[in-house]
Amino acid sequence: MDSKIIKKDKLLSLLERFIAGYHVLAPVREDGMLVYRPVGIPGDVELNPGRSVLPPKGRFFPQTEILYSYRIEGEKLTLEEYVEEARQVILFGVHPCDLRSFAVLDAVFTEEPRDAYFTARRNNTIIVGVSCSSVLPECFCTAFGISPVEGNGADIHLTDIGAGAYLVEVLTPRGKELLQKFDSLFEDNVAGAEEAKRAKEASLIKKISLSVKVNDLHEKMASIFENPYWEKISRRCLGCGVCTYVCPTCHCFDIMDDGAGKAGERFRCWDSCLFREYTLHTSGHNPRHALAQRLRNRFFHKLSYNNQRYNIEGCVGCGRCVALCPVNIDIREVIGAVRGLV
Amino acid sequence: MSVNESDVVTTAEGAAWEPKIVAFLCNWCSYAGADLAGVSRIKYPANVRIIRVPCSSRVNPQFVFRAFERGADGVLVAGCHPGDCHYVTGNYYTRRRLTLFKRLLEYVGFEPERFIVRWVSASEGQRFAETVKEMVDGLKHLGPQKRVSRV
Amino acid sequence: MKEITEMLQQVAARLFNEGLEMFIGYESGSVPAKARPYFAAVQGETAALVFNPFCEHNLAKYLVRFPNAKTAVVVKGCDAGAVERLVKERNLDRTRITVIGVPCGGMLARERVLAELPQDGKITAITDRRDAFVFQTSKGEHVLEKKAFLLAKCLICTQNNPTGVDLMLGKEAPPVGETGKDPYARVKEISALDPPARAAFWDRLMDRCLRCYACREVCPACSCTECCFEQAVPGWQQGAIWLSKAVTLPDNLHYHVIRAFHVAGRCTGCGECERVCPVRIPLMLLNRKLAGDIDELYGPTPPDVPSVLCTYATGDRDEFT
Amino acid sequence: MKIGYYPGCSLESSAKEYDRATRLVARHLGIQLYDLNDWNCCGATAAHSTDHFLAAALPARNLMIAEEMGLNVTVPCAACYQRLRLAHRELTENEATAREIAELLGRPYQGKVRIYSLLETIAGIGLDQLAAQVVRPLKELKVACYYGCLLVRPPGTGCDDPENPRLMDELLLAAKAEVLDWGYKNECCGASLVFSERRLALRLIRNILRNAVDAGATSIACACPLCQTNLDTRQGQVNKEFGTSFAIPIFYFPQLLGLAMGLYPQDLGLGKHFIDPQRAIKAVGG
Amino acid sequence: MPRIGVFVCWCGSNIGGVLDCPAIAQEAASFPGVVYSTEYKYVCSDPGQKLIVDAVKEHRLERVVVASCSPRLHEETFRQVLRRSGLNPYFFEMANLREHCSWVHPDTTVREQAQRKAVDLVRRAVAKAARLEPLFPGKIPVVRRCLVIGGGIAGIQTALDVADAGLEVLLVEREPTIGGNMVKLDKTFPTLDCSACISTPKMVAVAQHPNIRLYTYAQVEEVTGYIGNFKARIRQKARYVDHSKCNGCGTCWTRCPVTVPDDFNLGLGERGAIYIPFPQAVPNKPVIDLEHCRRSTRGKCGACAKLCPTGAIDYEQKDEFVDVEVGAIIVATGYGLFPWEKVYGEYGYGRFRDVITGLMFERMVNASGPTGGKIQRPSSGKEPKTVVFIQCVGSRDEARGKEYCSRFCCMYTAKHAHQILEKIPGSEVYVFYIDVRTFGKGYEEFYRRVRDEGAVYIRGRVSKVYQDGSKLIVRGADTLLGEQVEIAADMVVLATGAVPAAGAADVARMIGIPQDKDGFFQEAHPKLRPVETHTGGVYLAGTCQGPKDIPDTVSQASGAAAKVCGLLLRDELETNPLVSKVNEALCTGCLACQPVCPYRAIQPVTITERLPGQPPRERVVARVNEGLCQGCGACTVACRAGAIDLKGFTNKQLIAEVDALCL
Repeated sequence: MDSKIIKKDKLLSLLERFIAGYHVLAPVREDGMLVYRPVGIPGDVELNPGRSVLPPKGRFFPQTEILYSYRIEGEKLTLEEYVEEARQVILFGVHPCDLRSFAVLDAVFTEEPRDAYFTARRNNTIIVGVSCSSVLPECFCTAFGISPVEGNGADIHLTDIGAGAYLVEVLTPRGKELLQKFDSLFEDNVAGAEEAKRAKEASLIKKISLSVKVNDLHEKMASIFENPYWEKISRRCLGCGVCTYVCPTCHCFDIMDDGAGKAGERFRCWDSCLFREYTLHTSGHNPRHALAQRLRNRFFHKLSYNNQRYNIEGCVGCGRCVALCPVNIDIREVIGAVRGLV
Repeated sequence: MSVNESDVVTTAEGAAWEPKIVAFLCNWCSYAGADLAGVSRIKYPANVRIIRVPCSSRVNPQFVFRAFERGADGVLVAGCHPGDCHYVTGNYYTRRRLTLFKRLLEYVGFEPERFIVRWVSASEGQRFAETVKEMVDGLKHLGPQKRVSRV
Repeated sequence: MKEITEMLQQVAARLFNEGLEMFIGYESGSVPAKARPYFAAVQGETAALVFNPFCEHNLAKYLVRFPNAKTAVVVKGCDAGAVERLVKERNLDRTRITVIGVPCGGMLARERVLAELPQDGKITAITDRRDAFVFQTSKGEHVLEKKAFLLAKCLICTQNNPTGVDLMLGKEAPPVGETGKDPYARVKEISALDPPARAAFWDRLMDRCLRCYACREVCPACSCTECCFEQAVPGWQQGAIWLSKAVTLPDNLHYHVIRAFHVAGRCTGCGECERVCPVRIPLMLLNRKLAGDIDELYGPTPPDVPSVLCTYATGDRDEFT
Repeated sequence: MKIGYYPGCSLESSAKEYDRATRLVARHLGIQLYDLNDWNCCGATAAHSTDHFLAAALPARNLMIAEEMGLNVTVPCAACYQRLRLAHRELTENEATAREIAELLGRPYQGKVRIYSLLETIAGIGLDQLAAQVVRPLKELKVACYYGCLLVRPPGTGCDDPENPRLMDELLLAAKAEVLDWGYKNECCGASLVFSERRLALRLIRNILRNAVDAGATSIACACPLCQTNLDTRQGQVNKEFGTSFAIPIFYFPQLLGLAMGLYPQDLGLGKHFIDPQRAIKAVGG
Repeated sequence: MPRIGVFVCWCGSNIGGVLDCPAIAQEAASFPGVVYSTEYKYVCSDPGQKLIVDAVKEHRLERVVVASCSPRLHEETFRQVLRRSGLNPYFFEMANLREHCSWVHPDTTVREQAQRKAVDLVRRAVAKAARLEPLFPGKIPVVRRCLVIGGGIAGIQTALDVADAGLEVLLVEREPTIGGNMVKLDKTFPTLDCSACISTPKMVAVAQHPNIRLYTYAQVEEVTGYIGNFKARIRQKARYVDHSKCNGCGTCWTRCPVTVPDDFNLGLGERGAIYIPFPQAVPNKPVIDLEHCRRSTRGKCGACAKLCPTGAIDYEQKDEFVDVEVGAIIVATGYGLFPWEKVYGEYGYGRFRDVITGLMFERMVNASGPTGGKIQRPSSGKEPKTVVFIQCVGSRDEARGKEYCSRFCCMYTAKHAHQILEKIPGSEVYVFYIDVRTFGKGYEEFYRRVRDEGAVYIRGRVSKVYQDGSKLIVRGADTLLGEQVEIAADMVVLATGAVPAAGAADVARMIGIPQDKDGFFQEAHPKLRPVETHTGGVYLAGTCQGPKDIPDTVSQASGAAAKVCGLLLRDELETNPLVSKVNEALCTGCLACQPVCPYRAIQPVTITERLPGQPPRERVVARVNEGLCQGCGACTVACRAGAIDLKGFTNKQLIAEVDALCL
């Protein structure tokens, strides 16, 4: 669709207008980490953010979410459901890998049977993507065919093309509708912007040190299900939930009730397949009693099951799990190892 | 401490807000002390709700936190005076546990008045009543405990 | 560092000859300036063992996973207490464990090191020069002053040579902690705030806890077979569990306050909880608070008592009268 | 051994010989005494019976001086010793007083100073060490060790068992004296009551002297300027009042230790007594 | 969820006059699980109880909540009602609306708040009731045998009483003879009976009783087990005389060439190395004091062995151990004397031979004592003319001695004063006292009599005793006259206070009973359970519990015996079901719970655990001995994993209570 140019100072004005009219979630720096927070001041927003500690999936799939509450009065039972009402939220500053993750989540939540809670939030959100400006040692998005400068999945996508200017790509009608209101802030696309973007892409891709091939992996993995490799790699695994919670595509949840007396609520919250009680049956039996089984499950899910089930890769190469795993379990190494085993 | 007119917090319904105190009392001393307050008709504020435990050493700090999570404004734990424990040594453990726990709670931002531990013997009905009074006064001054309340 | 690495490899090889079944040490990580736990199960796997200033992990808790095997483990000064604690609480059979001590010149903060080293330089060797680590890289030599690059916990370290080990490698390391640093300085600062400010300080931190339980899983004092916080209750009694699975500020605070209380007097101060936290919650501020209070109120706990809360003195300070 | 030395007012005047003997004996035993700089009166008698605050503040200043000098302090006078010990206790136990005094004197007292009586200081070098220095054993000296009341009381503050003190006995035993067991070791000498309640005080002095003599003593050793003065200078008055005939020399214990160590009697101030000690000195070959 | 019934009690106007009981009952009907809710005037009355029984049947109730008074009052009553209704008695919970609500919030101004509170209290009880589990008291068989530790008058009396009831008794005494302190006394106050004359027949009765097994010169070394089923190990110290052969002829002890100070006579007399403590000792057979025996010190003698007509001397005898099982234990270890020599410098720290204790005086004045009953100064053997008694030596002295009153000193001092005045014509007696306490029957009369006989009582303390020539100068204060007093005495007798017998702390540790701040054994309740301890099956008799005179000691001894008979004459014991239990799957075996248990009820056991995918593994877990556990719950909090729970006060129940109260 359209593409325009916006100068950095104008970008701040744009953010200011966003904030005035919308609920804006954007990356800010907190104790040295990048996190998505509701913002009130444009200056707080990181315009070239880098990798956030948590992916922005929480906007659509919060860690804890009340589904409904109930109340009993006499014989009467009242239920109140908490599907987000229409409201306009701008999710600002999403990188291409995380943009891809939305497609992965959509496959899970918005296909039939549709998840009303997720879908409502998804529909209420305008996404502003931003191209990467640097590559971290753990990044490997290109393995999944993702370009660090492409905004697929965003409504609007920004790319810093240097000299204080951003290339603005309007990718959806919704994006267009949004920007129309602030037309005065933009300049027309200039020659060389697209070239600058490509150059940037090339330089970024060059920096991605590790390249792994994944697209045929899911077919091959079945044969190594029982391989002792899984036990070996699980030896150092702590069994914590870091990798799953920082993963932009992990989407497991548990549903619990919290009630006392005649009222209460049902909520859902993230769960992790690394946790012992994730597969624990009421009987006490646990089909994945060993950590190796649980860790194996996670990698099978990322590299095989997701593709089989939804026809889209379950990993986007964001590198968060690699960076944050306390014991350096590196999915890129796993991919390499798996390839060597089959 | 008295409460100024301006300090009075009101609830949504407009009634004056009254603090809610959950009290864990050991069966042999403090619960009996509270019974004695009753037998002696010593009046005290109706803000306290009592849970009977065999010994103050049965009180898990998690119960205390639970009460705050459920919206209690204050929590009281009362047991026999050290040396007088029905179970010989229980309250010595209570003392260590809850000293550390109270200090920890205060460290993470709870006001000291929120969590009180007192030794109340079976003959100290008056002391029990006074403890409740003091607590209610202190809590009224602080206002409702909203910080960790999930209600 | 090279000497220690070589010694480790030699010792591991010797132990396997003597019937060892598992050697727990470190290997190089998948990214620069990183090490990670390593498990050698046979003689042929010992060559990967390393020791360098990125071996920050406390390996002691891994021992619990091999209850029936003859196991050796590498410990630094700050890790040794964890082995002792696990043995004391019957999680380990000390007789089947060989504890191998390494002298520690302090562990480096990876982020700061990477920022200092040239981006595409490959680290070829690291030498400990008492006040600094010298990095040989493909782009030249870099001297990293310890004062500026060590982990915060190393700067207040008082125990960089392990005790209670079966085998000590290399020479005793000179102290790394800066003298005169008060380990409780930050605790005191927080304590000096008024309650609302203290609450605000903690709320901001606790609010971002993910409850990934990395702090618990890595903690050598969190040695329960099943943590009380993972005990689920089915059916209509679902509410009657210790802690809701919901990740909310009250629940997060509950989790961390109680976890700190559960390890009170048992925490060995290794700081692993803080290291593994993906959202950088300074958890040692809780543990240190308790350690300080315990020290002030009760002094050292006799060695035959499981923890400070399993004993008492009739004359203990009474703040409840 | 280095230690601060607080002589106190009496040792600059009426009890000069005590001071002199102390310094000589200390030097002989290798104890280095450092006089506290610009010390002041401990407030005994006058201050402590009239003003509680002053009673702590006066000795406090001396303690602060010692603390600044980085020294512990030894005190020969029993009254000074007690005042300093009590002030130390007040300053370390009573925060309010400590604060007030710190304000008044412009500096805090950290409580680091340990206060020793001269008895403790000398005993501190070891009885064997002391015995090794003895060249003139006091074999013929039948001595009753008199501690008085201030040195050992109140319990917990004194330098020895309040009811049966033994320190001086041990020191003089090390000097080979014949030390007697008697009943008035720690009785009051009447102190300054000799001025206001003369007869009462004389009776107290008489009792002490009588008990010592009955026990077989030919001399009395003491560790307090006021006790020595009362027992020494009032014997005549006692004799007159009660028709007795006491003539028993009253020594400061370092004088006797000095004798045993072979120091010159004259240097030890042994010529300054009312009751002539010559016979006793002769008896030990001095 | 179980079916719960709620019964709100008016307690006449006690509750009903303040709270709206029908409204409470109505509100309670809507609580989760409640299927029936009603109110009644007096639920504890006969018709009230019937109401419950009927409702349980009619509404198929599974749990019952009564909202009335304190459970401390009526919990047991209602549990019995449930039993009658066919329900497990522990399916019951109470809400305390009277003591904790209506009585303390009676004002009309707080009516609404009180009403809300009452509803909350009932909600709590319902929440707990919903989570109650059936509990069953265990039954344990009882060993019909009683162990008595200590053979003084308390132990003797209690042993005789228990044995007379037909139960077996093991009496253990560490000295070579039973009799204790009482048998050392000359006369008893105020009747001046001969102490030995009344106690020695009892000693003989013990020795001859068919139900009593006597272990003298023996000590209990270890006690394990619990009420009804204790195991004890007794060490029989070697006597070096085979009592099965010895006929007590006395040849040996009269001919032993050694003389040592005689401890029975507190050093006032002498005995041989082979000896009986006193002529009427039971058993009347000797022991050899190897420490002083010439054969052992010098390697040769053997006179006793040569002289013994029955060949009973056995120098090679060794300590022996006897393991016994008993159902109850009575501790009667008695008292010792306050170590005044270590504390009271003003009385000369024991340096003056003529300063003696009251007990020494007893031996001295006793016709069978070392002086043959002649009162004499130990220093010279001369008869004292002036005797000073000092009271409260160690007693009632917070600073250096004990805070408590030793109770019997005032009276024995009066007795001693009387004996001096009676036996030594022209003698003078002075008694320094703080207060004279004559609490018993005939005691005050006796005290007056002694004063009338000429004893001079001076109210005040003695500041100093010192030797002056052959005299002891006693200086003290007369606080009534406000004067100093000085008395030149020939002898000073100190009324030394009573302290727990040496080794009491070891006994306490061994059996697991607490001591009070002074080391006396702690009774279960100072007023209402003075002979019981907090440890089931362990009872106290005599001065080991606190100073007391002979009649009080004997009374308590009989009391303890009655308790033991009540216990042991049953076939079985019911155990308290409110005890802790370990979930072994959760237990990590860290044993943090073990040291916090005051009853030593938690012990490690090794179990074999089978986990999926792992070979079977042996590991240690904690286990609660339900016979020992008293249900305090201290262990439950020590357990981080929540592996130990307390039945009747479970974590689940308590959490539910918190939740219910906070609604």
